[in-house]
Amino acid sequence: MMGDIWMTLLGVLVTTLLAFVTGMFYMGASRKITARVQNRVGPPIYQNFLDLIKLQAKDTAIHHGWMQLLGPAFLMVSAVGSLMFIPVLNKGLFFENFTADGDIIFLLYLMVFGSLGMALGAGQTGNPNSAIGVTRGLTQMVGFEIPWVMAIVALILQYHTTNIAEILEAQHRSGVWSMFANPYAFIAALLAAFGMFRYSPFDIVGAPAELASGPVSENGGKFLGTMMSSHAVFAFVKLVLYVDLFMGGADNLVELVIKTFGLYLIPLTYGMVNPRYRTEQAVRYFYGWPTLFGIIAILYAVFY
Amino acid sequence: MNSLVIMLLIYFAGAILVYAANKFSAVLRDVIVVLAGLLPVALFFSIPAFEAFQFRIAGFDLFWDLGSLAYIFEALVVVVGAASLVYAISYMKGKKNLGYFYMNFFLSLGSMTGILMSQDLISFFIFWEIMTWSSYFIVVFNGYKTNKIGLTYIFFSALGAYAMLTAIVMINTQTGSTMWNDFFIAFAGMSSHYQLLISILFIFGFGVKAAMMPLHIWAADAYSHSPMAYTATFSGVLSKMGVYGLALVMIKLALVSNHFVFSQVIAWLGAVTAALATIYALIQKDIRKLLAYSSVAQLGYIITGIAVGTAMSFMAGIYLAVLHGLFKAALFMVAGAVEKQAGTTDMHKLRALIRKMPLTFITAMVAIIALAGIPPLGGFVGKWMLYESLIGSNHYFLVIVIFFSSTAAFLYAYRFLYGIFLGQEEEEFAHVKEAPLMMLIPMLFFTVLLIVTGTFPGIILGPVANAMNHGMGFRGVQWEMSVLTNVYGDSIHLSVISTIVVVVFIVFALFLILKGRKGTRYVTTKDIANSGEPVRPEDNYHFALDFYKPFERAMAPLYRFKMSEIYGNISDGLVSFFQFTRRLYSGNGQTYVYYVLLFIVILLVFSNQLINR
Amino acid sequence: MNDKNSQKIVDVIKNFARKHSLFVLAYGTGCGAIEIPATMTSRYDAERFGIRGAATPRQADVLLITGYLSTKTLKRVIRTYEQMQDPKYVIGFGSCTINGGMYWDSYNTIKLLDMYLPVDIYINGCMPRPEAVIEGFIGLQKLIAAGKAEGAKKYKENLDWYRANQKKVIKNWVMPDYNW
Amino acid sequence: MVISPIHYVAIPLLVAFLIPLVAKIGKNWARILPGLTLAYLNFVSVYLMTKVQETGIISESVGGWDAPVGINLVFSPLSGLLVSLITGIGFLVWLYSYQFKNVEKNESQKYFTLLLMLITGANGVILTGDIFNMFVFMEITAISAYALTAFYRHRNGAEAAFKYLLIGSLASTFMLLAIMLLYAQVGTLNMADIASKMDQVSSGMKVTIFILFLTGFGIEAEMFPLNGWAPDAYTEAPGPIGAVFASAVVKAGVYAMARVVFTLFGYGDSPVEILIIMGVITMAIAEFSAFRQEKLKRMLAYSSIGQMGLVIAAFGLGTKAGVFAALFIMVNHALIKSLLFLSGTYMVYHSKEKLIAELNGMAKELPVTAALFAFGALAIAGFPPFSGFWSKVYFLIAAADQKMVFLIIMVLLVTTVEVLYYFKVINRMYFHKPEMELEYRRPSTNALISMFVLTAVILWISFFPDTVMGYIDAAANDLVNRAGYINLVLNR
Repeated sequence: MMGDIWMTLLGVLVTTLLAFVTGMFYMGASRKITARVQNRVGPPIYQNFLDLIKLQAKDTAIHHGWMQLLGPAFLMVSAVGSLMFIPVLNKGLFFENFTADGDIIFLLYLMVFGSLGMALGAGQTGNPNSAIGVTRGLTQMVGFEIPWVMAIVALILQYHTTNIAEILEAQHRSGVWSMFANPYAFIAALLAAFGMFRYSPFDIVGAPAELASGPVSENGGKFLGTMMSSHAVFAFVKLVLYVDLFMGGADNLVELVIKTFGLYLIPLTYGMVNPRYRTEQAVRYFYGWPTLFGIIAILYAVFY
Repeated sequence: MNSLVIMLLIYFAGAILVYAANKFSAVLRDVIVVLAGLLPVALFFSIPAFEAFQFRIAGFDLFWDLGSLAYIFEALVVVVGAASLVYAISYMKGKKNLGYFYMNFFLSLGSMTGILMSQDLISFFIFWEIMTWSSYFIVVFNGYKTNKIGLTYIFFSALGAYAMLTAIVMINTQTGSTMWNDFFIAFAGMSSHYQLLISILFIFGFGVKAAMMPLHIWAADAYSHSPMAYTATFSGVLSKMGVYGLALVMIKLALVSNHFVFSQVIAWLGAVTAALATIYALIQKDIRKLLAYSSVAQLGYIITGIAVGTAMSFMAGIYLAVLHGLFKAALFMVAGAVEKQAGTTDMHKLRALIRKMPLTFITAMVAIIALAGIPPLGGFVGKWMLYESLIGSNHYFLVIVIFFSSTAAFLYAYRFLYGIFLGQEEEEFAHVKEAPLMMLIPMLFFTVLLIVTGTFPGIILGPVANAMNHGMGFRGVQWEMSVLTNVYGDSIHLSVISTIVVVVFIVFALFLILKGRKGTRYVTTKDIANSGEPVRPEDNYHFALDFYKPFERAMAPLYRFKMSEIYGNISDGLVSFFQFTRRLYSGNGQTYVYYVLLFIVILLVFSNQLINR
Repeated sequence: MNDKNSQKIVDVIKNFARKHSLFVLAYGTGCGAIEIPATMTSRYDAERFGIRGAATPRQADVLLITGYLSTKTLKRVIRTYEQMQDPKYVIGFGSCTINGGMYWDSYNTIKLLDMYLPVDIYINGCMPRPEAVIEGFIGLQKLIAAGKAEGAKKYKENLDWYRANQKKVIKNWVMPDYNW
Repeated sequence: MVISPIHYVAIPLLVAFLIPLVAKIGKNWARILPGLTLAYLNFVSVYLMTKVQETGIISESVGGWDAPVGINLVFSPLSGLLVSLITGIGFLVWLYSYQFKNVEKNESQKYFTLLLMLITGANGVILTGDIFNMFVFMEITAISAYALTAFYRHRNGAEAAFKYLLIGSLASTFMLLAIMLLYAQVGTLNMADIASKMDQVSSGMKVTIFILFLTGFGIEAEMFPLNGWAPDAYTEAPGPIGAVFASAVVKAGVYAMARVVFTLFGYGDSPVEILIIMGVITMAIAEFSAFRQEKLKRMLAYSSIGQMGLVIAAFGLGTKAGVFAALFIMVNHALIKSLLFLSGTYMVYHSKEKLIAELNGMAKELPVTAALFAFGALAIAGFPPFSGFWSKVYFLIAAADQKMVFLIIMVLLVTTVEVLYYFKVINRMYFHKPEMELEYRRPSTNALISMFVLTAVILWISFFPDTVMGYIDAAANDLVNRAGYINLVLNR
């Protein structure tokens, strides 16, 4: 019994660490790739670790109230918490965690928990830019959640389960990844992912020159550092979720890295060649093609 | 004596006593308010089973008994009612006409109890109307500005009530009885015309109180303009009477199973209500109005849940109804506390009260998290069940609409918290103190309740499942204390979820708070990075105006659709028609004589028709 | 393993990280700001040294004074500098920060930046080309690695002197106190 | 002396003419004597009502000549109920007007003479078994009503009275015409006798007579479009007289109409759909007009018309349930509308225009009166648990039994309008700030007592409706049972 708990804890720690390290490297890689696309050398791939250490080593002489202090913690809950309910590998030793205790609808909600907490933290700083950034972010969320949910509903209808592990298993049983079984759902979800990752053209939330980085404009040092790490974990979470839902999961870490990184490249490269949408343009974008694909996906799941 | 009657009597006697006591002393009045508010709570939860009570008046048999579904709503009535009354003591301090206020408050509580215990249609209708006018009198409590709002409310309520009355007399004619049960049994045997007519009338009647889509127009104004102490009950519980009625009618009459179109139309109306009310909630600048629209939206979910009518969606609907009662009561209490302490509820004026009213903020945050349906609080359970049931019963586009409104609900949820508690501090509100203890107690009570229901929804699901198995005609509805299972057999474990969320949160919160704790200190929110320009004391950079302008722009077509304009045109038309009829009475004696002569001439001309009838 | 040694190791790691992760406040104060885009973009690519822009002083490590400072701008610069969190560095950029440069006789620009803010490193030239800018940054990195970039400490210790200088040129001093 | 129905007519008539004489003795006697008379009549009501419960219909022949030949008074449960109602409210109105404006001064003689005459007339209409006699009493009622309308002797009052007179004379013309035609056909004036001989009349003639009666009595019963007189008369007459109009004059008209329809013609033989149609139209138009009124008493007048429309429609249903509902509404309306008139009068006591806008903030100045008015408004709008609700429910059930869904919906829609304008007034009284300076007059003790008595009665009916429903049920049976009435009066 006691051993179980230790094993569980160990699993949690290893998963989190894995997510953190992978996420950080992905972010480093994204900077590197962006630089290469722009014909630059770019920072080393471990640059984000250095940034993180530096940020954690910086003083935080001031805060604007306890909600600001807790804001990044909410973000972490959402990132680490979601990770706990997603099967990282198909049949891993440590990485099942609490997959059986949650399901995908629950995840949808847990994933916005962080944004709301973070928004509260940003709100308390009193910087108008933070609040403006938050409103943009939330508005954009209303946009991309719809195709994303449509894709998920399509999957649920197709596999008659809401449990992610079972969706995975269903894919294995049929031998077809759901991105081929229901391509429309995958397209809708992928287009929604552009908004979810907040690369351009959907990066108006923290537009540096206009909003002074928006919600985080008052947060330096440990706040920014914690947020960065949570972003890293969260990016990994989203990628693993996509891989699980649409690409049949991964049997080992190498496969996982290949699949997630491949997926990660899509919003990244799409963003590199795109300018920035205004918020309402972004929302309209999501209610255009992505939603149409979502509808087709649902109809496809129902009638096919 | 019968315990149901005693509860009823406590409320109605409380109404009279409190009015009388107000003439003598304020302390006595408050004591009576608390006593008459808390006594039914004690009575209700200490009595294991209620006996029925029957008597005869005016040729009608009245039959009172507390059904198992009504039990849930009655629990809500006594708990939220008592909390609102305790809250009201502090909140209403210093206002005039308190005897009048409390009298109507108790009358509405008593009438709600009466509605829930009525097993016959006549007493149901009687209590329904008492509820309507007593709540009306509180809606207009705040003076002449509320005149039009009150009239809108009473107009729609009267329309709804009379629709119900029509249905009741038709039932009486058809079945020769005014008992709910006889009606339920006889309904299947009625002709389809009557089935249709009676169901539509009932749904119309209940839909008004439940603020269903075309009938919701009164709700936002009425909720936001009554005193907040009452709105906690008004929006939290009174609107649930409509839900209760809808639940009875939709499920017991098997409208859902036998009349597919019916359930679809109502479910879609609920969903559209939710969506439209949500997008209107997030452009409000008054927090009371924001909450009022949010209430309408939440009622939309509940209606959808009930109308879809599978076991799980019904459970979700009732669960949400109870939970909405709890968190919306808490939120309206927060609004009341802010109104009382800061003197305004305008989000364009309010600034950063979080450090002034931390406990109020915690209440607001917990209630908002519950409202937004974010785990691990109670609201999530209802949302989860609703989605799972909608997907499970193949309402896949309905679920998208619901999901849209629930996502958009984050927007107003954030705006509520930000608008009151966050942002830049302002001298004007430097004096604001935390709400008085008597207001905090009920608020914190709800906070605890919401946290507990998040992990152990079985507290509510148990009675709901019981009601569904015994009386609502569902079979074998299962429930567990902290496990939810959907139609596919997948389950989520709320205790695990809560543990993880809490543990992770605490770990990182401790990390953030403890790290560099000594070197960190608080600075005012005027001390912000602002391109090097210090914020002067007389300036304030709080962001409140046009908060969701991007959203408004993106959703511009939806905002163009205004129900109130349609109703405005109708009412203008009616008023001019009334003016025309008034003109018929010209005041000229000759005209009147013409009328008389015209009348008799016409009748004589058509007398052949009269013979041959 | 005593405290002193472990502290040393930690310091080395910290300084290494600081050295390779310089967030520059994107705050163009003077005409020299025009050189910054060139420094950051493809041709000279400062990011390979870990130098990148930061939007607000809360997140930034380096304050780059790009050229002349009018007294009006100085006020904002001081405020911005004070809002940055320790450790923080100032780079004086171009001749104007050293001696006023071509504005040596102007009535409303300051001549010697070091009188008002603790400059860690100067970059000579008018304008200094991106190569020079990068060299300046590398110089700063060396200082950091050696633990010698202590401008902030100097500022804190000699705050009165700096304040007196600042108040001398800024007549309407309405700023909050520097208190961290 | 044996107590008999004739007292209802004879004693007030006698006292009415005695008043000027008595006034010579002492001025106050002119005010006290009517009260004593009405009190006695109430006693008579109690006595006869108990008696009629025991022994059935009391038919009294005047001057020893039996029915068809002589004039007879019929005290049935129906007429007894209405007569008791009228005398009861008459007494309360007397109590109320004991100290009222001009009534306190010399005018009291005229006022009470006319009041007693009016009550005599109304009682007579209801009690008499003779159609011509009914016409005569109707004239007495009407003429005293004209005079009371013009009681204040100012311009508007005179105008209103003149309009009333104009249309009232049309009413008497048509009534008389109808009676003439009827007499020519059947050769008798006794209603029971006519009823038994109605078969002899050709159907064309029957319809003509019916239409003439309908017009004649419809004018008194405020049926649209014959009710042009009513709003003006209610508005210009002294306040308490409004209550008398609503409870006596109109009730007499409606009773007469119902008698004609149910007894003279027999329900099945007369074209009664017209009653339902006209009733609903009356109600709708009246309530719609009331919504836009600016004067309080005018609004109450329209509301009164609306209620009468409901009553006419209920009679038109023709079933026992319908008649029962109609009578129940009549009772409730008489009581509640009286309360509204009595309390409303004090709220616009000194006002020239008597605008509703002047009621703003009235609850602060006259809390009791305002509360009573609000109570009355709730009750008449049919809000449960007050008495108006019970009668409305019975009406709806009666309509539903006849499968008249459209009627139900119409009535309820119109009631919604009624609810709205009453609540508008309540809002003004309680929640508005006064816009203009007004002089207030607190109700005198006697006025308060009479209002409280009315309130108590209404509350009693609200919570113990069974106590009155027995009487109303008997009355309804009486009206529907045509053969029984004929047999009893003609001693068959």
